Amino acid sequence: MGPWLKALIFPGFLFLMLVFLMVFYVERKILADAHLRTGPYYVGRWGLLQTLADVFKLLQKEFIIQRRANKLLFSLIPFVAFLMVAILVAFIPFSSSSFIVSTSFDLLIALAIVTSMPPIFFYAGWASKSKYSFIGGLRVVNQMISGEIPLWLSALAAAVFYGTLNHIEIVQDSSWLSFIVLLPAFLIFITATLIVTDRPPFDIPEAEQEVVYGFLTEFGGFNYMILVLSKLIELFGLYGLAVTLFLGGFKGPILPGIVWFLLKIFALYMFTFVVRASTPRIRMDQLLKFCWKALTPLALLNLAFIIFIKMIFA
Amino acid sequence: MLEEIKEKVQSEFGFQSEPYDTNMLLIHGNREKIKDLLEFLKRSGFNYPHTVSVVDWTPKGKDFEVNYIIENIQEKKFVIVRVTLPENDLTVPSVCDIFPSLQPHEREAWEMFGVEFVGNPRLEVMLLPEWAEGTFPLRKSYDFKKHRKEKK
Amino acid sequence: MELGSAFKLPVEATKKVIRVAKALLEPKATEIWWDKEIRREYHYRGKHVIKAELCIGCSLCARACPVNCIEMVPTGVKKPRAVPKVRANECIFCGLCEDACPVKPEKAIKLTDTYTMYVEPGTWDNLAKFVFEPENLQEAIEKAKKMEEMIERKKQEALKKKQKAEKQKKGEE
Amino acid sequence: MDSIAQAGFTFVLEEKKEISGEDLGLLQEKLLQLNWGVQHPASGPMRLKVWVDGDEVVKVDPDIGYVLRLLEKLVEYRTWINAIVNVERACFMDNFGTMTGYSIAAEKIAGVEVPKKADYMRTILCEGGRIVSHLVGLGSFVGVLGVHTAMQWALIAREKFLDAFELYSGQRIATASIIPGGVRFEPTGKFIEKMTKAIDFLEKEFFPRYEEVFLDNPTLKLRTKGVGVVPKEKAIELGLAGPPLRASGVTSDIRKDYPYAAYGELDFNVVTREEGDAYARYCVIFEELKESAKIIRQAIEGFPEGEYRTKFPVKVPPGEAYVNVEWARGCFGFHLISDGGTGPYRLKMGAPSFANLWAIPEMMKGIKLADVPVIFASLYMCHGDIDR
Repeated sequence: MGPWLKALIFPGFLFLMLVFLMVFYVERKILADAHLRTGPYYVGRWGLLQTLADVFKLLQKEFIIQRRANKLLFSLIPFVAFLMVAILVAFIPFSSSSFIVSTSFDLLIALAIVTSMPPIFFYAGWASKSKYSFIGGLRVVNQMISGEIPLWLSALAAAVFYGTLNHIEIVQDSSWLSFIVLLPAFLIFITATLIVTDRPPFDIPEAEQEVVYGFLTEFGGFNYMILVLSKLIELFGLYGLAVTLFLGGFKGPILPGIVWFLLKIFALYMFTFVVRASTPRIRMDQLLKFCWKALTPLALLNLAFIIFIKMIFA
Repeated sequence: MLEEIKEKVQSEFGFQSEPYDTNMLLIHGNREKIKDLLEFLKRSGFNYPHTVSVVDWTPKGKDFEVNYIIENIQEKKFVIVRVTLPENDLTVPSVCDIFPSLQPHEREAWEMFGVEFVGNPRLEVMLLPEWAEGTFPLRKSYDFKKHRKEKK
Repeated sequence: MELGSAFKLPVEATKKVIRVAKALLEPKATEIWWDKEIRREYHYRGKHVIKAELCIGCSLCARACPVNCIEMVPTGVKKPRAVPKVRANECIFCGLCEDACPVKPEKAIKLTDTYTMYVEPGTWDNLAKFVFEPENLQEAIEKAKKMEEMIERKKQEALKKKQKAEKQKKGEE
Repeated sequence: MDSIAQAGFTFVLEEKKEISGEDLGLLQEKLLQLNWGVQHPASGPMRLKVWVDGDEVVKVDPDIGYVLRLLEKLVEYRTWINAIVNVERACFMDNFGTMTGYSIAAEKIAGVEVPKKADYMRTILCEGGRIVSHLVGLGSFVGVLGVHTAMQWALIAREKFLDAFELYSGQRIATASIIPGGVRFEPTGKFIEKMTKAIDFLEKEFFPRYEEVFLDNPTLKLRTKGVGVVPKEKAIELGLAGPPLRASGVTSDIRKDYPYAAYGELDFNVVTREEGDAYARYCVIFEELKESAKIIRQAIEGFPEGEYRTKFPVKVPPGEAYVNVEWARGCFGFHLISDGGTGPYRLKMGAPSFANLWAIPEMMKGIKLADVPVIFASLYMCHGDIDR
């Protein structure tokens, strides 16, 4: 397949759509299991088409822009957000051959894109000119910036350990030893991912009970769908990054690489959903303390540890 | 406990009182001394006010009654202080500086019956919609069908 | 947050996460009811059944109704003089009319376990037609009429007999 | 004392500068008024006007009346018996408590003695109602922190009780099953069996599962401990009622203090906590569930034989009564007055949630915005009860 076809079909657009649908479905089903409920049941076999039905419902909805809102930004932001995260996914190797782009600065670019997300979400909140959205936008900046430092530091640990920024090379270099050595970095990375993508228990910007739906409050219909989609794909991309860096990517016996990759991602998702079902949301000041007083020093220590290991073995 | 209160109320304020139920005392007060009486009751341990209950006796040819229901939460005793008000002069001193938590109850009583609690800092509409201010729906004279839409 | 607890907290939280993950394997609480026959319990308060032949027209049910949704419809016969008609869109299915009914042993107005009640199309105008009327009202009225006629006939027969007897008496005298 | 009268309950709205969309950028200079309510995921049918300075709450003012039905007026148009359908609608969560209170008040005026079986039945139903209500309270408390698992688990346990109520009275929520003069239906063996089963489920399945995850939860403790602290004296002064009052260390329980129905013959404890914060209130609700289960078990064991209902006169002699019952949300007072007619002349309902609500402005001063739903949920209020 040529790169264009790839960008459109396999690790590209259509694949992302499918992932989006499946992630929503799986999230609902697993949450329902934790609640001892059934979950989606009627639409399609085992309710598989429920999310598709929801998407079509959202597509039918009216395109509402609030009167006071900044119309250009308001309608542009969702697409910009989606484009950004789609670029993030382009750098992730799903198997030894299925990736869209591969450069020698893969990791750097991916992290740079993640870092540039907060202003976009902030603008989404600011452009809607709603109190709740505005507070949500402020919160999202606050939270993502404090989460990105540990994210960078732990990803940097992996980069230092492997000595390269290319994802394919990183995957090929990985082994059981690298998994064990990078385990603390992995845990920090996952926690930071939850913070950056504001998943529960760190869903402070979207806290329903406080600020309705954060910066998503005023969005509806198609705009809303794209924005939620981009948030989901961001999580997917970051988990892809985690699998690539720490869990050995597409490596695995018997089954093809892509299956191994998706299985690993599924395990991470499982973890996310169960966390969502069991851990209450924490407060903003507590999160900031946690990030700056615990997570960042830990990440720094971990980086020092990795450098130390590297010095011994090199 | 209630006997003591009864005697003291009789000697200090000159108010009649009668046993109301088990653990309960009914004091017939008047509005001039209601504040002193409640202050005295609070000093003697009745510190947990329950509610303000107004009764409209006008169809029976009697006056309005305002009942302050106060509990002694340590000794588990009740006291009901009853003030009778004539219909044309529904004012009573507010006791929300003695029992701050009675403030919303007084507000509700004002809203529903039109009993004016002088000194209550916030006699605004609370439960009713704003257009209904001054209709006093819990009075017996309130016509329920007045606000009903006519059938076509 | 203390610094020590900041490190302890994730560990503690992880324990709870694992405990909730156990719930994934537990049996579901959702019961699949749509292919089962639904059995309502003995006291279930559903649709009214009004038996005109039992009703004595005392209008106690109308008086007991807290929302005044029972109307006594005159029948034109003496017994029952009127039968209840329930406006179902106002009814709150409290069952107090059933309690009030003095007919024994079987009550004339009764709440049954029928719970499917609907009007089509469910417009506001149609809701006014959504009423529970007595079963077999015409039959009951006819029966009552016959009874009345019979009673009347019997009365007249009795009267005639009386008159005859009186005549006989007079004749004897 | 002054501080409450002037700042807690009375707002002089000097800072009524509302922020329009255009000057959102100048947030630092002004207060932002958030409407926490009416159409809001956690508020229910009421509104809290929350003035925030950044993330800090400056002051709060409740705006109520969205579910006003004027029940106190409606009761005056009813007969003694059918007034229960209005009384039970004070709150749909625990309707047995209100019906019991009204019935006891009516019986006191009429001088009717209730058979013992009815008393026991009332006790069972009241405690069932308390369990049903507390389960939702627990669930919604954890729900405002963004976890819906607790609510779902609680609803599963609640369903068993609702089934039992349906079997007894024919309806799940608006049961209308307690009337002046006793209870409406014969308590059958089937009902007792189903109730026992429900309690078995509660004690054997729900409590262990719930306690392990959501009572001893580190994140939950982090969020709720030390939030909305009300000391003992302050709780009495604010007029808190029910679980929030007991969580502040005040031993006040009508069931123990002025026993009604069959509570005088049963053995149970009054649950209190000393801390007075949101977590303590949550714990009190949970512990009370256990006590309620205990009470129902005892009542079922000592269930007497005999009549379940006596005749209640159509016309009640003139008189009045003030009766308190320990409702799920606290002490519910009924000031019932009869003028010798076929229905109540006046009924005043002293609602516990109403008292709790007006403690909010005082409790929510200087907290973070994120704590608003936590304190709100921990006060455990019912909107039907606030507005009546």
